[in-house]
Amino acid sequence: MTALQSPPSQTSTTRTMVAAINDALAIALERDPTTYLFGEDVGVMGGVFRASDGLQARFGTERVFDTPLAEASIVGMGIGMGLAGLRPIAEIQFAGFMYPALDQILSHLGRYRHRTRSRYHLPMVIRAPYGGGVHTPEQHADSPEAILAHVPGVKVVIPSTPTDAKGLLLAAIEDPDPVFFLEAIKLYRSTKESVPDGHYTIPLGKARVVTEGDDVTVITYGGMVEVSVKAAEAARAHGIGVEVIDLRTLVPMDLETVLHSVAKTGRAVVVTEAPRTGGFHSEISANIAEHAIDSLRAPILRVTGYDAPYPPFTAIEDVYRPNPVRVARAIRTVMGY
Amino acid sequence: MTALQSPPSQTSTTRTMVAAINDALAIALERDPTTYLFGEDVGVMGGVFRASDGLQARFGTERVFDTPLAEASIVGMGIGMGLAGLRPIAEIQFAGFMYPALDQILSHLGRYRHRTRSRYHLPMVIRAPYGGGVHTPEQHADSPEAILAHVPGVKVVIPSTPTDAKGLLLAAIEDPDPVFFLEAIKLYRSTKESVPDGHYTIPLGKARVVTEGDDVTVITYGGMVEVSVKAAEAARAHGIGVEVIDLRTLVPMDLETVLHSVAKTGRAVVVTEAPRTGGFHSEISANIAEHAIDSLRAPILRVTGYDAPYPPFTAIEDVYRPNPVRVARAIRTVMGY
Amino acid sequence: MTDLASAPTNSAPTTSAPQTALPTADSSADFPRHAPATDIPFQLLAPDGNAHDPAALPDPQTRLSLYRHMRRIRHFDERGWVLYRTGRLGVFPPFKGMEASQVGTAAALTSDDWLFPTYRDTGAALTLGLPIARTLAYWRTSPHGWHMPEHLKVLPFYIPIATQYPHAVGAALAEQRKGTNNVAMAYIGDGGSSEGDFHEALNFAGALNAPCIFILQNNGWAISVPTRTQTRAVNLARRADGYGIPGVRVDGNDVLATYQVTAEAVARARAGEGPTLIETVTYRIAAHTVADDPTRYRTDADTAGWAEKDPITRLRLHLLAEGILTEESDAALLKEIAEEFEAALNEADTYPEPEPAEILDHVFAEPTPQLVAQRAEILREVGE
Amino acid sequence: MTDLASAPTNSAPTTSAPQTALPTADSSADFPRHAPATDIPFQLLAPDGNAHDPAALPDPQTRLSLYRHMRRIRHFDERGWVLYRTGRLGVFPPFKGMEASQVGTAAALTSDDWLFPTYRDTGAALTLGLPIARTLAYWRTSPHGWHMPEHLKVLPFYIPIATQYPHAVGAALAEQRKGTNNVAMAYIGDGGSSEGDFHEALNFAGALNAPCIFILQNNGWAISVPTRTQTRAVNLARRADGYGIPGVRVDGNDVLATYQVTAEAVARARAGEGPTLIETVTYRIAAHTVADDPTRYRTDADTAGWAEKDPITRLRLHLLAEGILTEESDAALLKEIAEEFEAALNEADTYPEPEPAEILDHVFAEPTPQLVAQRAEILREVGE
Ligand SMILES: Cc1ncc(C[n+]2csc(CCOP(=O)(O)OP(=O)(O)O)c2C)c(N)n1
Ligand SMILES: Cc1ncc(C[n+]2csc(CCOP(=O)(O)OP(=O)(O)O)c2C)c(N)n1
Ligand SMILES: [Mg+2]
Ligand SMILES: [Mg+2]
Repeated sequence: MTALQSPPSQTSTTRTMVAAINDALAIALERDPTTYLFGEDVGVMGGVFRASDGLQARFGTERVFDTPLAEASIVGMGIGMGLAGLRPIAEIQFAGFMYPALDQILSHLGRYRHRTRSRYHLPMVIRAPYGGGVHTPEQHADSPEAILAHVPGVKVVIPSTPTDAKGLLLAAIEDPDPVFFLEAIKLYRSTKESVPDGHYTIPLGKARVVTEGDDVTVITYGGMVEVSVKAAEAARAHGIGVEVIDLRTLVPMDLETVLHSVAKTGRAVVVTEAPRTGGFHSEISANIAEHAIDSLRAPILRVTGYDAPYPPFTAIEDVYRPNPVRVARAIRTVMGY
Repeated sequence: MTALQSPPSQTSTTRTMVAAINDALAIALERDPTTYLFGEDVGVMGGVFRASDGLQARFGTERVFDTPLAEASIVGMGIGMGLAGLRPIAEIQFAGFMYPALDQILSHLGRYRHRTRSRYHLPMVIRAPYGGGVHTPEQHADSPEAILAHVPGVKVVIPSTPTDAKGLLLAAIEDPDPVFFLEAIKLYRSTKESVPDGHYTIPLGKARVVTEGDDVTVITYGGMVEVSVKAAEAARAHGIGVEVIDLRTLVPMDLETVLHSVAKTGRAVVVTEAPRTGGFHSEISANIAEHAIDSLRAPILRVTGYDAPYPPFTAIEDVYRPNPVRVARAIRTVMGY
Repeated sequence: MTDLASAPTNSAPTTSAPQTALPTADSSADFPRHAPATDIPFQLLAPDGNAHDPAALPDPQTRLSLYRHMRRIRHFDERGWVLYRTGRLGVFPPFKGMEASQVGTAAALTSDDWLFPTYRDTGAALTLGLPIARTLAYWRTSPHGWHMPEHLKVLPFYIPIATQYPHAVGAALAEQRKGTNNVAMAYIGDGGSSEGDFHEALNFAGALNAPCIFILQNNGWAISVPTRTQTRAVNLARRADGYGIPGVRVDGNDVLATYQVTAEAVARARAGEGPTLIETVTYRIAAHTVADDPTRYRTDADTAGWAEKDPITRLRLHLLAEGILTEESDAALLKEIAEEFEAALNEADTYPEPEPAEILDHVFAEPTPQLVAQRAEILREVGE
Repeated sequence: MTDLASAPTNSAPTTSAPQTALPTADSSADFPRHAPATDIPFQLLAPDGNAHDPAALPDPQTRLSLYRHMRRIRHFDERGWVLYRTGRLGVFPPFKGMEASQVGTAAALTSDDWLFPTYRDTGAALTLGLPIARTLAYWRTSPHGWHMPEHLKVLPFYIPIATQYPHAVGAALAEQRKGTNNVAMAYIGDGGSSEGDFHEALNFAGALNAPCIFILQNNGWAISVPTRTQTRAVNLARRADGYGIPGVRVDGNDVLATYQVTAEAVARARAGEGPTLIETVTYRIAAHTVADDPTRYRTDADTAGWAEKDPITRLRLHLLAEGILTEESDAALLKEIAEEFEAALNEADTYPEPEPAEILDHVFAEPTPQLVAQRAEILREVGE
């Protein structure tokens, strides 16, 4: 596990992921007066998931504010604030509602440093809850990270634990370039852990080895980490050693850690909940196929959502989202190859 | 090469790709009165590339019309027309200006059949010029096909010859589901060939083997086909047999043809002009790594654009876009592996 | 709703009779100009049930029918809460207090017209004839709720805000090009009207003269965000003026008023005169959805005034005073409505649960090889 | 342009003095209401150079300065064509006939203000002080043209239409939150005003009271599409009314008028009164870009009337009549402008060609491992 970057304070507090995110936002707003937080319902109400609970009361309506309902302009306005030297943190209420902002993202967010030859740069963070597993309405469970990762000039971070969420979010906010920060809705309150108090960062671009093992490497991130770890535990019961790698950062990707593990295990399974065709799992897979072909003793399997919209039908949505059984089967398949 | 689907008329005419597209549009408008063509500058002016030249004069301002300047609504209005039983063909002036429409594309275009359980379906085609190589201004040379291919429920077609362009476009227009039809700007007028007159279709989902060879498979599409063929010719001069596969259709992908070739050659190189991270090349590569690992004798190499915006700097843009030399080097690398 | 669609409409003074052409630098304008919407919403009935001009009201049968619809959807709304609390509904966005806004507008359509409702507009869809059982199925997140009946052109409630606005323009344009006189109606909220799609759709509809009616239900809130934070404008109907189309501001708690201005707009659209924007000024008395806690962002004082403006009470007082309704006939109506609902609920309970592989149904007309393989994966998994 | 920014401004009768509050159902409005823009564009000078009210004009020095700017950018425009034809410019969108629209608006800013120009607005950027050499470099597609000088807040010309509108709101809001009184100005065309971003930005600016000036240059065409196909509205400044902000329609060929209404809008913004939309009614006399052939979509008759309204001729007649300019001083001015341009062209010619690996520069502050590897690929390739 990567060391935390500033020495965390001696104390720590048990926190859910959403509480850890709230803490990170408060620390950022406290430390840097150029930090601004905005989006739909983030102010008075503190966000639909309460990620910004209490922050408007604490930092005032100038620093933490509600915007009109228009995602393109939430991102676009943030870009303008970033140009003018502020550090905007925008919330998009659900990742599936980032689509109206994709024009701003593709046309501008990643291009400003390039098109102004570094005269301007955008120290902006865009947070959004993503992913399924909690019976949300239509389009509230989308996982569009592959699209964002294909945009040159932006970073993409997806944490899987409260401690990581806090440290990575602070690192994202302090990064000089635009960062997407996707938060698995399923993880917001499902687990708690002891999270260091005060300021610390976890560097972007460094993966985390969650479980060690010699037989199979499972590469994943966000909401699929706990699913993969459960599958790894099940495999261990059958004597299979699974190394689960939590990428944490999709862009830049920590290919070194991935290749190091695959060199050891010779088998790779990639797990995401996005639709199969064109998902980020394919990018991981393609990198392994390009850089580690000699180590491979089995096909690189992908355990993913399917090539259909995430189903708005509660009774069957769990069929769509990868679960430990599916991951375990893939692990068995590559072992038996 | 896949057989054409309706027996082409005996006659044929030498056509550029843009002329072949114009011919396909005219045939579709002629054959099916529910077909409508619209977009920015497609009517009076006949399109900035003249793809719809003469069509408004021939079919009238009701069937072929100019819209206000707003891509989201060009697609969104087309969706509504499709719901109501028409066959809309929308032009987006450049693929880089499809971004404002991505919300309509991701939120709706591919979901209507699914969310209405086939009560409605969308027989819609969205055409757009894409790709670089002709010194266009900022954002006029983008290749966003990976994003479109990641949208469940839509097909993605990219032709590489005038004959294919015509037959695939007619197939796309007659398809009951939404199809993106991306046209490499570089190819619009660069080559001519004898194109059958009258109506014919080329089925979606079938790749074309452009050159046969036993040593290396190069998988590509659109504007990169001619680049890859040039590299294949150079390789042949050195005694290397290169099988160039033109995918033609990204979704659905003709994996069978790809795997068949890789089973023979044991070496694969994928070529696209989109940015590296998350490009559709990675999807091709991941499929090979999943389904043909045992055949592989070398890494799967990707020859692509870079992880930066397509440069608006004419003097150096050719560095960005893959050329025969780069593809040939990749071919040599996998041969020498 | 054919009974209502043909009801006579009186000209509402606030709306959009073309003015004498305004002086303009651009004499190429092909369309008549309209006066901008007034700030005071058009009203036929005062909150106490008194008509400003009795002669201007629709016939008694129409008034009673509108009342019946409001009662019927209010009942759905009330039962919705209960069903949610007892786990028999997945989620539900209530529309209490907005019945006049939804009934008066939807009632001006026929089943040949298109309806593009948001999640808030269960009442509008019911008014146009969406069967209650299927509507319940939708809010139970059953696939049965997404397949709309063939005899209607009602689309499943839209969740991504404002996105269906351009679709309505396209459907309306298609009707125009096909030579029918059907129209399309699309709903949106005060919040939704901040999205770019709203603007683009109104402009497209104006430019293309599409027979489209845009209903902007200004209910004061977008989840926790009040309209005054949403926009500096106090009159959202004025936006129509920026597209050269008529805009009307109407009392959204007066069903006779909403019905009349909508019927006029529909008549104009059918006559080839193009689109209209109607702002219904109303209020979201209840929570955003059954899962929302409005005390986090507003106080009772915010809602207080609006309870008195209840649209059902208003029309009820009027109908009783006019003798169109009696306490007895009202009670009978409520009983009938409740019975209809329970029968529909029973029907909805009989809908079978979906099969796992249904998540891959209806992606393409012909499943791709990829989908065929993925279906096999699913069947293998659920077989385990 | 500090000389002009402090020039006295006379109140333009057509604009936006708050009316007596209109009657409104929503008494919560915090901001004053404004009268909608009139259809007749505000004008100070008639096309023959005569002032409607001589007392309302800015001082002679300001008038002369505006004339000088128009002359200077016209020279750039004319040289642009020649340079393109001789292969010394990559592409160039001419703005002939629109000089009053660009100069009068940009001249109301100082170098502390933000400018977000479209590809059409070379003239506006030059007016605010963008060096000619760098501007030429931009249109030569040299990276030197994209790095804007540190003493200005002018952004590189935007190609994707309307997308920079929300950025201007953000920059303006940042200035407000930082407590400066700097403003942001963003340009757009009649075509661009159909995009959703236009609507969203105006609404955000109104709601957040951002000091932002939106210049909508209605030049009659969006490539081949005339404004009457673009929208049914004949008065685009009216759109402001839908956001509760002032909208002004001004004669875009009268530089004294564009300057005055813009200076007023800037003054309001600096005073904390928020945004303004200004529609400059003008015409694109030339082709869409140097590569466009307008005969494919319009006839000479379309353009004929506008040649007579040339903004430079109009002010020139006025200045000559007033004795502020003489034929001699005009000739001297032209000579000076031409010399300045040729010197700048020589400077631009000295800019070195970019290195191949520059395509990967400036993606992130620190190149990622992927970019480091890709740079090595490029260097290997060009080394071959
Ligand atoms: C594009 C998009 N952004 C955000 C949301 C989340 N969301 C759901 S309802 C809502 C508020 C909508 O307010 P309004 O348009 O006034 O409609 P109302 O709920 O009042 O009927 C928001 C922000 C969404 N569904 N779609
Ligand atoms: C988002 C987007 N869509 C399309 C284009 C292609 N395009 C370039 S200029 C233009 C017309 C713009 O017209 P208008 O806004 O009136 O500006 P003008 O050229 O008249 O200054 C179009 C369609 C673009 N650059 N960006
Ligand atoms: Mg609302
Ligand atoms: Mg224009």
